[in-house]
Amino acid sequence: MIASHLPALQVVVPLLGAPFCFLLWRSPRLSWLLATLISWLTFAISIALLVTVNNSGTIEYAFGGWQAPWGIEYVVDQLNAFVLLIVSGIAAVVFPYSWISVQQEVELRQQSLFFTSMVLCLAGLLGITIAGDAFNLFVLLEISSLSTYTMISMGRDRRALTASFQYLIMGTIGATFIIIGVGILFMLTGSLNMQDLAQRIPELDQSRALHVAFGFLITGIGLKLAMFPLHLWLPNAYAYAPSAASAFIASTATKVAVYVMVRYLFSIFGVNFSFQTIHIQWLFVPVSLFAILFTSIVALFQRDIKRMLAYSSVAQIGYMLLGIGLFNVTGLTATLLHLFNHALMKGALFLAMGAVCYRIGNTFIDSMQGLGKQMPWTMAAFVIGGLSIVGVPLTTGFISKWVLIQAAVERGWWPVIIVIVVASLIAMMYIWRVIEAVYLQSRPENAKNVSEAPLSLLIPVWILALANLYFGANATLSSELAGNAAATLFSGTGF
Amino acid sequence: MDVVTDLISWIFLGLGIFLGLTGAFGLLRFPDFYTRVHAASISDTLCTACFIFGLAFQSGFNLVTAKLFIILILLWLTGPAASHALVRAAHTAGLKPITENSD
Amino acid sequence: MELLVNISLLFMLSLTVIAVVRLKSLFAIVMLFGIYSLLSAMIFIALDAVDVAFTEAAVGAGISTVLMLATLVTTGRWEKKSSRSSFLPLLIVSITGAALVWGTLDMPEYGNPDNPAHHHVADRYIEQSPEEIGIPNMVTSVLASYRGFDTLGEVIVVFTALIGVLSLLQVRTPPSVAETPLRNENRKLSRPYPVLQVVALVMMPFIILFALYVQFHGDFGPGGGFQAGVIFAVAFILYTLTYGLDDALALTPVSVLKALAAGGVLIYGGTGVVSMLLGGNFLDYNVLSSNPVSGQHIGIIVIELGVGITVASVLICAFYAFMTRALPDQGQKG
Amino acid sequence: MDSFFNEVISGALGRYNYWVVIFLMMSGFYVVIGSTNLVKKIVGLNIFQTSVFILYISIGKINGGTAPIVWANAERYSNPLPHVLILTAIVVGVATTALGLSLIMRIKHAYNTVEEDEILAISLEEDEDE
Repeated sequence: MIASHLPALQVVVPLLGAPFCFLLWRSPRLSWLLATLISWLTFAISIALLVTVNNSGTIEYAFGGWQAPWGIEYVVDQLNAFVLLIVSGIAAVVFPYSWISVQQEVELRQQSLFFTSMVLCLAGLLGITIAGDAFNLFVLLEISSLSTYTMISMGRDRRALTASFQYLIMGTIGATFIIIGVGILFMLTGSLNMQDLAQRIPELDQSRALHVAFGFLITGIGLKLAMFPLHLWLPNAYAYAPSAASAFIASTATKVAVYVMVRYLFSIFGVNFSFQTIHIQWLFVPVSLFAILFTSIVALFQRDIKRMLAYSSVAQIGYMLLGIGLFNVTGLTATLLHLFNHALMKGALFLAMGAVCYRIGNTFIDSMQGLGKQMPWTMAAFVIGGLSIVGVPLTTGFISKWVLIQAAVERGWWPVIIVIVVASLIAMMYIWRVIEAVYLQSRPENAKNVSEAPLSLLIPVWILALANLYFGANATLSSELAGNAAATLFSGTGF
Repeated sequence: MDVVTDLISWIFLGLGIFLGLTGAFGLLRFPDFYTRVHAASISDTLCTACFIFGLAFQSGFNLVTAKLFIILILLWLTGPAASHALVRAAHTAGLKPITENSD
Repeated sequence: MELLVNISLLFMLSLTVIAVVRLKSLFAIVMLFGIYSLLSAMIFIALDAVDVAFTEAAVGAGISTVLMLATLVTTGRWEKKSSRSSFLPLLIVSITGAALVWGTLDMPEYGNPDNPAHHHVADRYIEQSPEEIGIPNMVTSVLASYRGFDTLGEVIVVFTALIGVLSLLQVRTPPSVAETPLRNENRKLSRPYPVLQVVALVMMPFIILFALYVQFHGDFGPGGGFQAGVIFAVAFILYTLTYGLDDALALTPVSVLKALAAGGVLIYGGTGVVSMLLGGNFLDYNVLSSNPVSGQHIGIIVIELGVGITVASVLICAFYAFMTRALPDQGQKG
Repeated sequence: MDSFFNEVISGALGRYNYWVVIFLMMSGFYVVIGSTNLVKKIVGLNIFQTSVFILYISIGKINGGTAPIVWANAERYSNPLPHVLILTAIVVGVATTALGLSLIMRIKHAYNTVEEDEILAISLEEDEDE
């Protein structure tokens, strides 16, 4: 019986777990325990869903027993089962980690609120991924956004407040653009269900209103996924949020937004409309190439490593959009692979920074000098994550870049390959700056001596670091999942 | 509808419009805050009453009339109380009314 | 006639918006926003959306404006002149607007009964919901049953906002009665605002009665959990404004409000879980009773109750938090 | 020529509602991105969203329709679906507003100003100090 309700439970468990977390406000420890339990439960559910989808195909779940398009429907196919796995997997690693980190970075009064927000954010992100209804997606998007703003604002620095406000304004503009787009689609088709929209949109092919809806949706989603140049909210938000929140948001939120973009481009508007009528690739390719180079260079000049990682995230989003823009199955496979791989590497890096922050109180490159001897395990994990960002063979970053380059070769777009290689060199430079400071310089005299981070921080960091190595060495599983999903999307029978 | 009730209704409505306009003119033309509030609030109370009587005659005697009178009671309670709060706040904030000697 | 009403309302809306763009006094801007909300509520009535009008009037013109005013108490009421050029924003806005206008040129005509929007999904709601759900208000049917999961999401959004507000602004703990017997004694003797307090006290039971009416009459007329929750909250906002935050906090302790906010969500979600346990899908009310239609009735009443409880307690709690920040030493003045 | 004008007029009558709403939306949007005062930004955001609500409700309107509540004399009802969506959106809007305003209060406390320019200047100084 439970098996048939899995798609609903995937979202309902965290959604209804959150009020319980909140009710435990007197004891942050209990609400953290509950949050962790919820994250593991959702991870288990997402694995079960992935297995079911691979065995028996797409699952549909009608809320309230009302068949789509009259009711709200959840649809799980290979693509979003994969994304669900990423989101809940990262949550299952970050939530246990958060306890100690939050102890130090968040006021006692706010701690249980922080865990509640995290659970709500998880529920929202999972809901966005699984939703088969365009308006329901908006509602869950707002759940995840509002809880993200809350988490960011809990950072200790006062700039966390302004970062959160800036994100709130841009995020809400994005969400409003999305509802304008959905509204126009509804006006033209009379439906809100994604599958239904996908069937009815091709009939409207040349409608101008459809073009406008497309524009609004892409801009709105672009704001949410920090598509260059709409990324201005992202660096501050990631830099000033509490470490656990940065790690969680950085490795999941933008991925989910990329998923939504892929869903709209390929499944709802359809390959023909997005790429042959609108030619979205001529927007994505130049913008993402510029974004990759520009933000990588900006990352070079950051003193705060969290901020540096945030800029690098914008560049990585560029890679994902580039994969979409290459407009072939290999390119899309690269995007989806990078979705997975980037979640692993950014998760590992931000968690390592959280451990550093736990010991020395900040993440500035000068305060980290000589830390390699005092926190060897943390810094080793950081190095693995960093190598993965650069794209060194045997790490996950290499796999996705390799597939991306293959896609560019298929297209014959050599300049793209040059940009990828140059950007990887820049990435090597900014990661090297950290490695140099940490390993080659000695600890300044006046800096306090610190010891290795506690195990409860180290274990999650290393789980992700090892995952980077494992999926770098043995990419069969992830590339198979990504490849299948990409092939389905291109065949036009998406869903 | 009966011509007489219609006529009465329109007399009330017309009176309401007249009072409402008077209040609006007062609001614009009077010299200071207190006299303006005075103009707006006094004419408002009677103006809404006239409207509601007029509408009551339009609707005839049924549930709607009862609801209209409940609205009237509500407005009579809240309108003056709101004006009172406004004036009181202005007074507490130190706004002086214009008096004969104030110039 | 309808056209005339519509056009004049749109004209007034435009004037309000132009004033908002041009004015520098934040107080005036906030009041104009209240007016804007009220005008749009009137437009919603002209466009047959009575439920929406009700909500917009209560939420936009009521709660949002009150919260904005509370914010102005701390932030000051004048916008400073900015040296920033307004060229780029103007450009972005013009392009976006032009794109939209270009898109309208082949949009389905406004008000045409043959528009595709009315003939795919909506037909069924209009034709069959009275039999399938058994209540006359189709908006409530769609809101609570066909698209019940959206509404659960929306309740959670409200709950999420509470989490955010509470984490940013702490609600003051009121001095206990035992600590300040003298102050309480004094206050009983001298009511600081006698007229307002008496009026507020007279109004409160009626406001609450009205809230309950809206809550339980939502199946038959405009209304439902949201509107009722907002009206219920307004009663306590009125009380706070006239009697002071400390008295209000004594009347409705924050811990109770927090528990209620979570409880409302759980009532709603719990209904879904129960329907799951009884063999239906999540939020399938048909299985709640042997007769599907009465099952729908039970389900809708219960979830609307959950919505009302959460919305009311979240808004009251948020208002307390705002007041704590806006009037930090109000308690001493008493 | 006459028929052309007729077409233009009927086209305009069928769309004037959308155009005014677009004007309202864009004014709200302009207030959000054009003004530097944070409170005014939030007001602009609300106006932007409220105008989008009017757009949705306009989509749902049917000429000659009545409010979608079963009623013996009704000939046809307006489309209830946009009403439901907007009820949801209004509540989402007030949630965002409440959160935004509480952020503003905290920002005022932390920076002693709610003007974006001044906050930016202070932040830049801080960035350099670090």
